[in-house]
Amino acid sequence: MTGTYMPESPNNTTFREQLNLAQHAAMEADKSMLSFGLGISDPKAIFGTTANLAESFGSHRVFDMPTSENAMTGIGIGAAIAGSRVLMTHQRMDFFLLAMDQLVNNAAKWHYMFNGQMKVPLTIRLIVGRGWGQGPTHAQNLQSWFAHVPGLKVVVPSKTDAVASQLYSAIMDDNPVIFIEHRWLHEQQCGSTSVLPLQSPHESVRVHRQGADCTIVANSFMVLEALIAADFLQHRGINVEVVETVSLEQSEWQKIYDSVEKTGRLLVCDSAHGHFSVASEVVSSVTEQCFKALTEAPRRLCLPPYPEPTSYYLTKPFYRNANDIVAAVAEMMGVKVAGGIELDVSTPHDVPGNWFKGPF
Amino acid sequence: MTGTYMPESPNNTTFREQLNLAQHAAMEADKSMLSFGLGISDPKAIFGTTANLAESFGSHRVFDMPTSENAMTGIGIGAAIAGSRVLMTHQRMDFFLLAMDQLVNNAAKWHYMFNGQMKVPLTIRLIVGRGWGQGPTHAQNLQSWFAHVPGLKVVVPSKTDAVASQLYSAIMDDNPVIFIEHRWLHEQQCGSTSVLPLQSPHESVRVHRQGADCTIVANSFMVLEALIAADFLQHRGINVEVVETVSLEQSEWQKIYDSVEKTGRLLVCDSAHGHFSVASEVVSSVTEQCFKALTEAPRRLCLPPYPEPTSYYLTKPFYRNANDIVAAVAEMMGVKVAGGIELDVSTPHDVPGNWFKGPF
Amino acid sequence: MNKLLAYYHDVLRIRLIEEAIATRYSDQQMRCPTHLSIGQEAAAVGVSRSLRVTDNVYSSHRAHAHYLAKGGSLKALIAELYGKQDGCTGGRGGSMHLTDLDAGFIASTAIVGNSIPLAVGNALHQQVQRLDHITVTYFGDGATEEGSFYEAANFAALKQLPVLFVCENNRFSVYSPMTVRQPSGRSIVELSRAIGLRAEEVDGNDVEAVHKASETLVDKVRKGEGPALLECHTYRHREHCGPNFDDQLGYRAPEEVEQWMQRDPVTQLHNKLVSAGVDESRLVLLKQQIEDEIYEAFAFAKASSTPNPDYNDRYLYA
Amino acid sequence: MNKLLAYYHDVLRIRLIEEAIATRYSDQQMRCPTHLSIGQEAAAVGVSRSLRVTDNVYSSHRAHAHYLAKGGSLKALIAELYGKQDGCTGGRGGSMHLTDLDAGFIASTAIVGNSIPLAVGNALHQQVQRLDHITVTYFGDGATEEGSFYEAANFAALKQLPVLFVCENNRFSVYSPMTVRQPSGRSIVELSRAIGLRAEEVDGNDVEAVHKASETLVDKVRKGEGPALLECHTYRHREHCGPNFDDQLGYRAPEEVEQWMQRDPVTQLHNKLVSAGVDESRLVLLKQQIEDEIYEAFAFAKASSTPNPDYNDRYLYA
Ligand SMILES: Cc1ncc(C[n+]2csc(CCOP(=O)(O)OP(=O)(O)O)c2C)c(N)n1
Ligand SMILES: Cc1ncc(C[n+]2csc(CCOP(=O)(O)OP(=O)(O)O)c2C)c(N)n1
Ligand SMILES: [Mg+2]
Ligand SMILES: [Mg+2]
Repeated sequence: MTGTYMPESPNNTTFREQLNLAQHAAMEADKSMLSFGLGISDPKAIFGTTANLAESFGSHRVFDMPTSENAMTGIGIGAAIAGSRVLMTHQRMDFFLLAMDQLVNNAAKWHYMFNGQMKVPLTIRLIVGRGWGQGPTHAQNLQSWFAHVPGLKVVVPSKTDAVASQLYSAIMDDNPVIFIEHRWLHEQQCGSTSVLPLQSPHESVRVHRQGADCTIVANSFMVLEALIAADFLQHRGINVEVVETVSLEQSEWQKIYDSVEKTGRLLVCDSAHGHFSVASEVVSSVTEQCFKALTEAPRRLCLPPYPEPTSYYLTKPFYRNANDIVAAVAEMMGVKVAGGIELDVSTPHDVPGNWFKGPF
Repeated sequence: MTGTYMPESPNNTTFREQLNLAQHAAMEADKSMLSFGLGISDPKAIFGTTANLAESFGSHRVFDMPTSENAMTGIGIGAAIAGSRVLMTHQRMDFFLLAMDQLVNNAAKWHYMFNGQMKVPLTIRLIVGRGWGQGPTHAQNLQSWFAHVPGLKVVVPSKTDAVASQLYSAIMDDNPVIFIEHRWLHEQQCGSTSVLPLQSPHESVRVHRQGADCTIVANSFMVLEALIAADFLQHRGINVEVVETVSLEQSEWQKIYDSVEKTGRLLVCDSAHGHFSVASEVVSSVTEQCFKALTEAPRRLCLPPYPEPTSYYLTKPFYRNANDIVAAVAEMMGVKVAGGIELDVSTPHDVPGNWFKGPF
Repeated sequence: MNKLLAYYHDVLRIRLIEEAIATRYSDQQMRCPTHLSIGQEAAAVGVSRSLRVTDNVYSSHRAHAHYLAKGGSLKALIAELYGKQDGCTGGRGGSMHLTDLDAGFIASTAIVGNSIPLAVGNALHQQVQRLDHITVTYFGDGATEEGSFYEAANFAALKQLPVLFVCENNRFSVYSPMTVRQPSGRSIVELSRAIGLRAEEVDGNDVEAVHKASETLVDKVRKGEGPALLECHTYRHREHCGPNFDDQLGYRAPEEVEQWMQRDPVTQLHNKLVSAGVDESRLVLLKQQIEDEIYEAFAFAKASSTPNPDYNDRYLYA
Repeated sequence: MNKLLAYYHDVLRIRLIEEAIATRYSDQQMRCPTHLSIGQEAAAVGVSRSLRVTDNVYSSHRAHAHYLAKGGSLKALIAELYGKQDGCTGGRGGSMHLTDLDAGFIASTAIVGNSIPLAVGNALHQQVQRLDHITVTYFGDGATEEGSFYEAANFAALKQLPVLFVCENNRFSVYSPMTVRQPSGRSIVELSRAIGLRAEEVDGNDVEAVHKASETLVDKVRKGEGPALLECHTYRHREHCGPNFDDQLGYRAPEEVEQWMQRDPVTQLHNKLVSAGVDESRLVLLKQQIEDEIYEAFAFAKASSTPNPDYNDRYLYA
């Protein structure tokens, strides 16, 4: 592969590098593939995730675009229908609101309404912002919108070991796939796990941690918070099962139901607003499927029902973190858990790490 | 009031007439009010609902518009911020997908992100199509999208007696309100109930019928189906409570919880797709609030997870009707209900009544 | 003369098909919103005669003429209107979602303006793959008010894509005249030029003029000289959606209607042929042949089996 | 001379404010995406000098200059960047969502192109209510690629609304040059004329020229002669978002940068004043006064109390 980030040891790799690698591999594997988006080939290369793609594959296949989100989405769909494999990238999901007509009225329905005669191999990367004053219009995660529309697939990565294979399989999927990336994950190291091969079969649900006391269902950045909470709880004798919804497709959630059948308790950690949401669907699907097994009312930990304010001082209580998860689990278990997780006080609450210096 | 439909006896009035009446009254009451939409002043007057408005109030206040849904929504928002009260109308919700950026990034957040200094008194009427080949892109109801966005109010009328007061209070509300009208309701007679005064206080939840055996939560056209089913079930000794969610705002749903506390059973009839939906929210809110009271797993009766096909032959099983409700309730009660409701076989399944001759 | 006859055949064929649909629509067996092309046939015929089978077409809600002129199957169209298994989408899409891939007619869509970007994307594929094919996108005057037209045209001009935009300006969007939608003095052609398209306008009821103008533009588009737009001035005879005449509603000036009716493309061609000395009997025969074809198509559609709703969940995903 | 001095004061004031923000940004206490107007001050000043307090302004993500030139409170701006209670939105909106209703600066928004329709709606209200006020909407060259610009301009022209579109063409959208976004030969002015706007272009770094051009247009707009557009050719000196210079990244030709730096509005005015014989000491004094004002504003912002997140759910609904 040309021009790809290739870390010396796979464990040293980051989420961002893995995203880049998947794109290089896909462009290489399918010569019909096109990739475009605002700033995709500029010096910042979408937080580094699209680095070297234009250089490696040429500006006829990888290109920047006018600020025309609606038509450009239609153009991506039209090219995909014609036989190109298409990847589009948006620096923020919020900008993509301009393109809902193309996405919902065309992409999602095309294969269906033309009776299977055409298909739309299109993947759309949408990046969700958070903190550093992203504010009301640069931090939205409308994942439940996409999940509600028949004909769209929604994939929400969270871990560096799987993200390359998840993006690769999204791109190679012959259906429109919405790929929702949280900005705070980009520098996440792979850690001790090894990277999954690009062509690994797609797992809709990943069970990251086994436990008999409570099922925590999470996605995106909340998976990381859930794993921290799980660690802490384990040292207090509470074993939670951490289950990730990689695909927002409730017919593929059997592993969640299996888990709740075992634990009898459900806590859903959604990275979006909680009302009329993905969390609502998890709670209702589980309630329908596992009613007898549930020993407690399921709970949701989600964003409050107002927009992200911009100010540092106002965002403090906006996002749920590992301590909130610990508290919720303790309440559900009817136990007191002493102390709290010592958060890294050297990092302000509105940045993912000290590497982040703003402004975007 | 000038030029309004004024039925001789209020009981003779239709949903359409009541919508028209509310608009005349609002235009009269607030001289700053503007109203626009494609075809609003054309000979068909949005299925008659906007008849005589332009004639009565002038083309500077009531006007047709270019086919520019996105900017026109922004223009409505801008006029509302400036001090006009604004009503927009779209013949199909599907067309309004072009305007999600304006709705979500501007209208919904304006009052919040400018810290209460401005407000957006804007109501958007969205008509949901069904049958007669409306098909994949003329029959969508994305009500859960709007309900998921903080800052929007969503009002879904179903009955002729209340619709005028519901539209009137939506218009007079100083917040953006999405008003979702089902096309099949337009010719609904008021029947024996009397019309509520225009200025009646808004009821978020209406309990149409009391019953101790099962709570049916429905909105829009499904309220009518639920009432037919309830009648039938009563004659079989099963008493269901029919509760309507007029507002899609779960913090205002106490009456639903009260009902389920009494009945222990919940059937949700959603007029949209069931996954990641309003039905999901009803089920999860009820499960969280009434966990102990629930004796059975709640159920959802919704549209299947694929688009409405166009053909008469294909839509037959697409919509849920009163018989489906009867069957679901019977199953939840663990009883057999003999026979079925005799549907009016003189009316084809894809039209609301024989008055409907197509094509739109 | 042969050329005139060929035009006449194509235009008349679409006219007779649309009239047959109109006549039978009130039987209530074609249960979907249907936008007839009656009065606007010349644009479709003129443009299509400049195209190859391998060229691709996208269209809007009013697509019958474009579909037929490009060679779309008549039987599959009629069966589609009847919601039958043999319809071009098996009954899923109806009149507003036509397709015939063999004929190069990719698709029509029901949302105003939203197939224009698809067509431009199709042309992008053609350019990147260095195909010798071009794309045509048909739409109405109303569609030029959508940002999707503007954004798509900008990108087509930026990349010099092989796409021909064909705007059938029939003066109306449903019942709404230009005066409530576009500023006075608006020229769609000048606007398109300012966006960066090569643009021409033509009498859209004169099939020969349309053919000539589109041939010139198609030639340049195919040579890689960039995208172009052809505005065809025309008029619809009947109501916006549905089978009837609706001038009793008074939304169009009777003189305007009258004037356009005199410019009816079928009548014009008929008169030209007669003036050129073609025997009436030849025209009658030609009409009879078309009517036979139409009769067969309706018979086919009615005999076609009804699609099975048990398979409604098929093809949600590829 | 007094006029020149007044221009100089306004332009320099914005420059010094923006530079002060840039200097302090790395303290990491202004924690929000911030798009500086450095290099583009003349457009805001020239246009604002043609406006009345009762006229209204909308702007985009790069709004500081427009807000300040219209008379927006400096203290409220700086406090907003610090996320404080006394910020113009109490910390909710940050740099990209400014407002000062007393000054007639209605709002800026963060989504490219999406405040343009709002401004047109504001003008619709002004027209229907027969107010003697006009609306200005500022946006960049990139925003003209959005359908929202096109659709809004069409409606403004259709209704002859009292709105002035001001496009600051700084050649870039983030790092993207015109060549990847708009066809070669594109003229925003000609495009706007084809849409139906009265349109002019001007050297956006020449505050006098901007003032003159905008005065003429504003006059016509106010008289009800319809909407207009003014394109101001200009350049941003620093990175798209954030406080730094970024020309080391190589996305702009050094000669181009150099050339534009020589046309810096502040330097130009300074040189003009010196040539006109204004005493340097007078200019130093003027600068000192501005710096005092800025010092105070920062002191005010830092001293302002922090907003209370317990009230985060306020003002969700009116
Ligand atoms: C986005 C959108 N808005 C509105 C409609 C309703 N509608 C269907 S056809 C039509 C008229 C469009 O006019 P034009 O583009 O001139 O085409 P014509 O019908 O005249 O051929 C309208 C407004 C729609 N289908 N989609
Ligand atoms: C709809 C949308 N797309 C993309 C962005 C990201 N973005 C922010 S500013 C900007 C550049 C816009 O360029 P221009 O309009 O010329 O303004 P300038 O920054 O040059 O002043 C972009 C692409 C956005 N905020 N909104
Ligand atoms: Mg038209
Ligand atoms: Mg710019």
